[in-house]
Amino acid sequence: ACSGETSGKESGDLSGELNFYTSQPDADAEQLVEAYKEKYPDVDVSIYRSGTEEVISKIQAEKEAGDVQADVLLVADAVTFESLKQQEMLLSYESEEAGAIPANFVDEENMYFGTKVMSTALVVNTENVTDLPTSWNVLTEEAANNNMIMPSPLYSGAAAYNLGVITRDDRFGWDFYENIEANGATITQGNGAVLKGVAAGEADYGMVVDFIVARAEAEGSPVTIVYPEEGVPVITEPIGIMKDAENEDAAKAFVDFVLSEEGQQLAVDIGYTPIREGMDAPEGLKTIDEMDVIEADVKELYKSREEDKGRFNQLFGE
Amino acid sequence: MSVKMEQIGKKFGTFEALKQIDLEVETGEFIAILGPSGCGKTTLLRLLAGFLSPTDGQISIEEEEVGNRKKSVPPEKRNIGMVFQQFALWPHLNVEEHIKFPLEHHRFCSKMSTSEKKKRVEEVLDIVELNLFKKRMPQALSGGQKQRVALARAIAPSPALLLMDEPLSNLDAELRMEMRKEIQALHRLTKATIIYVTHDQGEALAMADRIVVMNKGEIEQVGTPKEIYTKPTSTFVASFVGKANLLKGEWQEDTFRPGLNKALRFNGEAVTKEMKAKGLYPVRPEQFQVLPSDANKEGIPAVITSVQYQGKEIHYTVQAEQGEWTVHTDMFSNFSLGDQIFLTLENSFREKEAYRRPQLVRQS
Amino acid sequence: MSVKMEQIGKKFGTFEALKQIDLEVETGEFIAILGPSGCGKTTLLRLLAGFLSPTDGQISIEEEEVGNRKKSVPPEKRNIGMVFQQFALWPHLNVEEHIKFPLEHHRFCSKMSTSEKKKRVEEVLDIVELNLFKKRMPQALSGGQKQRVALARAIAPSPALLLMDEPLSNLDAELRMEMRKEIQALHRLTKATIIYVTHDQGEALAMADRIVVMNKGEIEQVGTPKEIYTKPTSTFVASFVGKANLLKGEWQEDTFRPGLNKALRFNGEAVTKEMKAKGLYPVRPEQFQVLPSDANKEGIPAVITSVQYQGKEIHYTVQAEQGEWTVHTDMFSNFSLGDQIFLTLENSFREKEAYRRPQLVRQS
Amino acid sequence: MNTTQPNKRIMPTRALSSMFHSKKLGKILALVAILIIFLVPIYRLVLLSFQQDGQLSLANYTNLLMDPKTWDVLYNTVIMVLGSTLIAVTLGVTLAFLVAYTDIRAKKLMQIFFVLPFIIPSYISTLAWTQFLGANGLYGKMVSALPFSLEPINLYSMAGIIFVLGFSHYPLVYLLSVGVLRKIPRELEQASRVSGASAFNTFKKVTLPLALPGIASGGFLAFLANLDNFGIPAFLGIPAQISVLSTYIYQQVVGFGPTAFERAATLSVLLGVVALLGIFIQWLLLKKSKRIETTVEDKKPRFLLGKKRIWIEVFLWSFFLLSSVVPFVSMGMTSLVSAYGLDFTLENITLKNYQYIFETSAKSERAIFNSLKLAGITTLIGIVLGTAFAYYRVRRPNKTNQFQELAISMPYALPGTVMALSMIFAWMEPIPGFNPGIYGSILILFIAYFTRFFILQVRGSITAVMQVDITMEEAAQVSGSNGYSKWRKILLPLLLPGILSGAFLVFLTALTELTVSSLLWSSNAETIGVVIFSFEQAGYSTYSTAFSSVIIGLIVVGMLLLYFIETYWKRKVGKA
Ligand SMILES: Nc1ncnc2c1ncn2[C@@H]1O[C@H](COP(=O)(O)OP(=O)(O)OP(=O)(O)O)[C@@H](O)[C@H]1O
Ligand SMILES: Nc1ncnc2c1ncn2[C@@H]1O[C@H](COP(=O)(O)OP(=O)(O)OP(=O)(O)O)[C@@H](O)[C@H]1O
Ligand SMILES: [Fe+3]
Ligand SMILES: [Mg+2]
Ligand SMILES: [Mg+2]
Repeated sequence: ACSGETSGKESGDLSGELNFYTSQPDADAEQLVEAYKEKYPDVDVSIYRSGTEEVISKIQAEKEAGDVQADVLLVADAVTFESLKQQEMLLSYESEEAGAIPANFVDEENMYFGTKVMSTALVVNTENVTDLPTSWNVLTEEAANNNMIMPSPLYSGAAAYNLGVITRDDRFGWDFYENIEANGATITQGNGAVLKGVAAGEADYGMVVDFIVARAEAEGSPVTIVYPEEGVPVITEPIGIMKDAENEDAAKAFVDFVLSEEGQQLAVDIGYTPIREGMDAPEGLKTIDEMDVIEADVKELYKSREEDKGRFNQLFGE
Repeated sequence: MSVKMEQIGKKFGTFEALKQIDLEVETGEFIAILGPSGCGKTTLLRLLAGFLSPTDGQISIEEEEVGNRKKSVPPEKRNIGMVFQQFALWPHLNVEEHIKFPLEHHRFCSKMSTSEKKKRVEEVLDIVELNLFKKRMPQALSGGQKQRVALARAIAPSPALLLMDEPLSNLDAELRMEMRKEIQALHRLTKATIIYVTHDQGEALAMADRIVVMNKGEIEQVGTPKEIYTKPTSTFVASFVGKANLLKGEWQEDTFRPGLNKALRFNGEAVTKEMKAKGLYPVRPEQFQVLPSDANKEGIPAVITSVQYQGKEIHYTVQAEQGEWTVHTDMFSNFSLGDQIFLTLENSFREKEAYRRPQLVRQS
Repeated sequence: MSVKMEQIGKKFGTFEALKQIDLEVETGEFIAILGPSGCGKTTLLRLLAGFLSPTDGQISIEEEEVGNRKKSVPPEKRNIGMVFQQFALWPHLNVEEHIKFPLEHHRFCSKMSTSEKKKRVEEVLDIVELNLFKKRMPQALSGGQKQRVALARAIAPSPALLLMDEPLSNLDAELRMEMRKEIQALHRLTKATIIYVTHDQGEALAMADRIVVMNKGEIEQVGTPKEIYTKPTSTFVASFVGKANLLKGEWQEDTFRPGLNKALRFNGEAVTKEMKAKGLYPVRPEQFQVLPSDANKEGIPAVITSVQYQGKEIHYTVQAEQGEWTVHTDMFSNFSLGDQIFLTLENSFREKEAYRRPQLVRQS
Repeated sequence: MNTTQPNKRIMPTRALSSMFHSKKLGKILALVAILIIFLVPIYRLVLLSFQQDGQLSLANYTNLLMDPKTWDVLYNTVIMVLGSTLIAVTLGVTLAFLVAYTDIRAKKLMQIFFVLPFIIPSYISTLAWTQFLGANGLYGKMVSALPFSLEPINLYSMAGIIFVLGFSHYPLVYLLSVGVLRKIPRELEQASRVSGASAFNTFKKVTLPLALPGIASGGFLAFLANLDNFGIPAFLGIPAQISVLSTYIYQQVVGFGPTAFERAATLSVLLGVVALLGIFIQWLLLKKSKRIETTVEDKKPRFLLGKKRIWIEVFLWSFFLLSSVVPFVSMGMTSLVSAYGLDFTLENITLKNYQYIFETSAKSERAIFNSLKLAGITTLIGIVLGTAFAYYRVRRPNKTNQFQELAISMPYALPGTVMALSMIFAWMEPIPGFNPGIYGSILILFIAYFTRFFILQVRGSITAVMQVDITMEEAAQVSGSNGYSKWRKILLPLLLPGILSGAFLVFLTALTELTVSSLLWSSNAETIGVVIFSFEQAGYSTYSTAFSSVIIGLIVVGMLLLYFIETYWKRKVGKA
């Protein structure tokens, strides 16, 4: 945070600059910042928005160059945050609002907090598939033979998270991926491409983050989301404060705001499942309580991510 | 290879570069095209080569129509060689490669083995005296050397029709003389038809079987060198090729009475009827006799306006009442700018004698 | 503008294009540089213009050093004009614009108003006879027209030093004569120093105050046209400029006994001591008398190997035992290829008479 | 004489020597500037590749080079780059030849279609191609109509990557060659024809070697573009599990762990080595190329195709249909449906995507404005500096400027992501401990664009300068002109077509740049690329295609406008 004067030490009205780095879609990030600024009009928030991978690379490069510019960070998954935590780049902050968030979505050392729930589920082309599947296993069956798309863990952090979680679940393990591979899965770079592929009818099944499907479906795309009965891996778009944040107070206020009921309602309005307990999910999506969440230990996921990717690469490599 | 041009016209936009050109060239003939700058010589060659299409008329080679308004047989199918006025050397090939190129591609050039090609290249390099330069690139050659490469490239494949556009203009007199001989030897040897553009009438007179004199896009006269030189049918040819001064006056049969000194009489048996019809008497610069003003002899009065030393001769430009004339004398005359002189001819007054008797040996 | 070259050498890689050139040119002089193709004429001009730096020696203009191994005053600061051998016309400017360019930029050209410039352009267009072509682009000009544009561009700003590299090589004889006169007039008028490269010794003899004869990168002789023509100090100059045939034989004071016919005697009062020292007697082509073999007269035996009709003369090449010679006779001689002939000189046998007496008027 | 006037002699010498010094100073300054702008980012990258745990070490290299995967990737990369460059050069030269030399019609109009593949974002053209060739695509339908069966073409393969890359980058070759071809003096070709060479042999032996400056430059740029391209090998290579350097580097960058960056840096250095290969090939070719007599562009056809003309035209327009129109139309169609994947039927067609872009998003306008500004300034500065450098490089070739050219090429060869990260390394604290605020403002984008695209201008200008014979300048100099007037009246008019094609490339690439901007943009400084990228990432394909359509539509309209203005102007001037 190079941005000079931090005048707002007093808890009342905050001011100064705040650098917010995020991988949220543009419009979402803008709404969030607008709402925040209504409360703290003197804080000048700049948004940097890009893919999770790009955001993290940028922060890493900034670190390499000697001065991390980001104050608050909000990106896709916990494992990413875990890596920053391991590199001692995060600030611990005991937010009052964190109490209302399920404990498994809050870091033990209060370095990052989940902000919403985004599950990865099945997407199905409704023009070609009438008989909606119920299980992940459809991907290993005849129906999906050479007829499914999934994002590559090598390129997408969220996909890598899913890979880690699913392979650590006894019901799936690496067998599941081996079967998918044998069944002729197509790998794409990211979630967007999966949705496009299924919507365009290039394949009928896909593995994809839920909210973009709900959105497309609402607009009329011939797709729908299916939550398999075994449960779904969930990423939480955590938020955290960078260690060298120059405008700590404004950053903390920002985190509080995101986790507050007001902030969560905003997420719902945009179309996400809120993480705060006791709130409703938007149309077409399940709430966190309704979902069976497939989980794994974040620390372990972090440690073995490169290994997982390597194994995946070998499996799917020629 | 015989060539025939019928009623050829060529326009660039509205500019008529060639008008109604009729010309037949026999197989093996050596034709020189002579004419002032911009008269259409290059354009004519380019039509023959097939780079341009005529806007009127047709061109046949060996009785076969190769070019008219609509169609044009491409150059490589015409069995020709060409020396370009501006050389057109390839900047990426060295001297040797320039000569080898047509040997490899010319489709009428009998298939040669590699060693034959090599031999031919050496031969041609010898002819143009560039052996020492065979690995040089064009950029590293002098103007004359470039021109010789252009010449070498054209003659290497011994084409049946050789088009040459001022191929010796950048050479010194010595080398030019040698190249002339080489071209003549080549002509004798290969029986190629040669069409040779030059601005140098010495070259044309010396080398050609026939000369085509052009002016402003039209053919003025076609004939053997002797015909062109001694029997010009137009004032243009008389003055351009023979460098003749055209004296105005009156003809009485074979006797001419110059307008500027009616007392004089010139014998004019050898003068063409076209000249007589125009009341002109052509006098070549070296035919004048120059008398100093104090010589008290009769002649046409004139004033020296320019003196050019030429070694064995001195060239004067003189201003007479009828215009500017050129007079050549031997090196021992000694007039200066502004001198008043009188001009006569050797044969004046001697009406009964022949205009000039053939002499076996010159007594200069 | 005075120019001085001291011990100039120029190498291209290992090739020595110029060697130890020493030359002083006075303000207002007209110097012609004459020499065979590839002898270094263009290289010399390019050094003077400042496009090349000498590898040895130095060049001064007006006593000020402008070029040596290390430094080179750029061309635009040298107050020069130049006609390039290959024209170097700008393809995007028309004829008029070519001439206007130096008027606008030449820094030694006195500032002109727009109307003055216009007038000057018209003037120069008149000189080179291109008025009708002033809006033409270079691509649409004939070779000779291009060359005249190059000439016009160089002379337009009346530079103090005018470098011309074969400026008339692409012109016909008529036009060439006119341009010569124009250049001479310009020289008289502007008092510019002119260095004029040519391969045509007629041009050099006619126009220059002094001629520099070069050969293989070296200066062979410097002198007035008369000196060069009549008193060559080297065999090269004798044969290159005077076209002299060099007969080998023995000298006894002023009398020469040719090696091929020891019975003959030639008068040699006018022959330079350098020639005498070498045992040579220079005979210009027109000095020979040609006798047919049946004439039963004494002479040097030779065989005709080439005949070139030249209008007023016929040029023969003959093979004598000592080599090839050139012989010019008037148009009435009538020898053919392969004829056996005998050569003598007018002044042979007449040892007591002067070599040749000046005559006022030539009686050809 | 030499010693009598000491004053007169010393004065100019002194003036000269001081000029000599100031020239030297200028040279040093230029060298330093290039060091800073082009080399510092790369220097940081190289440094990083030699670091492990903050220590200098070769470990990254030994590890990488011992990993067979690296060799796989290198192998793939070389195959991909060579193959696609070959296609790009073949296509580019063929089309340039047809346009420059034959009498096909509507050449001006074609120009627009020539550049489309280059400016349509690669994710769109890739998609269009896959759809076209896919099972339900037009190709499939056409093929099934044939009496015999034809294998459907699988684009998700090395061949597919090569094909799409080649088809996307041939405009680079086309643009840099077409002017060069036109400037080859006709007589040089005629000389070959009278020497008996057929039209084809003439092309091979005379035209091609003489067009080398353009072809080598264009080929070289296509080479680099193929090398650094991420979108196409990602889209087509990921499903086929083909990694090439650009995608593999990305994998490393997004990987975790302390060595991720270092590995990425090391791979980038390897990629730099591959780029060097291209540079050397280019130098070799250019060394062979020779300067020709200077002419202006000769637009009159040299080959009359006669009866074949109509067939060649049919072929050409079908080609445009495939390479330009199909992607463009497919993009347009996507942008018009209300939701992605819906059939393009009347009830699904809507303008709401466009409406969204123009009404709800002030950003779009801002982005267009920003991109125009960035691209415009980059282009202008590029024209001046690029042409100056090109002149110096061609007229006075030496080791220094050879090295400078190499440095200038590198940023274009690196994948956008790496390049952007290097820019952060270099510009956040250009002097350690001092952050001038360049990074974080729009300035960084400008510097990044300049750094990355400068080579496009340099190559365009070098190509142009190589076509101007030195005697053109000499003639100007003896006419008393040097410096400003020589440039304005002689050099610039002769160089203009070449300079403009370089500038055109810089402008278009900068206008639609995506990867670098997506890492370096800052609040309120979003560019066209950033907006497209974020729509795309959020799954709003309909918006992103609508926005892309608007941009490309604007470019096409701009070009059409230029075309009409030019014809109008010509007609007017022609009459006058
Ligand atoms: N760049 C160069 N590299 C190597 N040799 C060169 C170069 N330029 C000229 N030469 C050589 O230097 C010599 C002199 O060349 P120059 O052009 O001065 O000749 P020139 O006297 O003008 O001849 P010409 O009458 O044929 O134009 C020639 O032999 C030529 O081949
Ligand atoms: N492309 C063109 N467009 C317009 N006019 C042209 C074109 N080419 C040549 N001309 C004109 O046609 C006429 C004949 O040109 P050509 O080149 O045939 O002359 P030339 O007889 O070869 O003259 P030179 O002896 O000067 O080379 C000239 O007046 C020239 O200006
Ligand atoms: Fe992501
Ligand atoms: Mg001509
Ligand atoms: Mg020369």
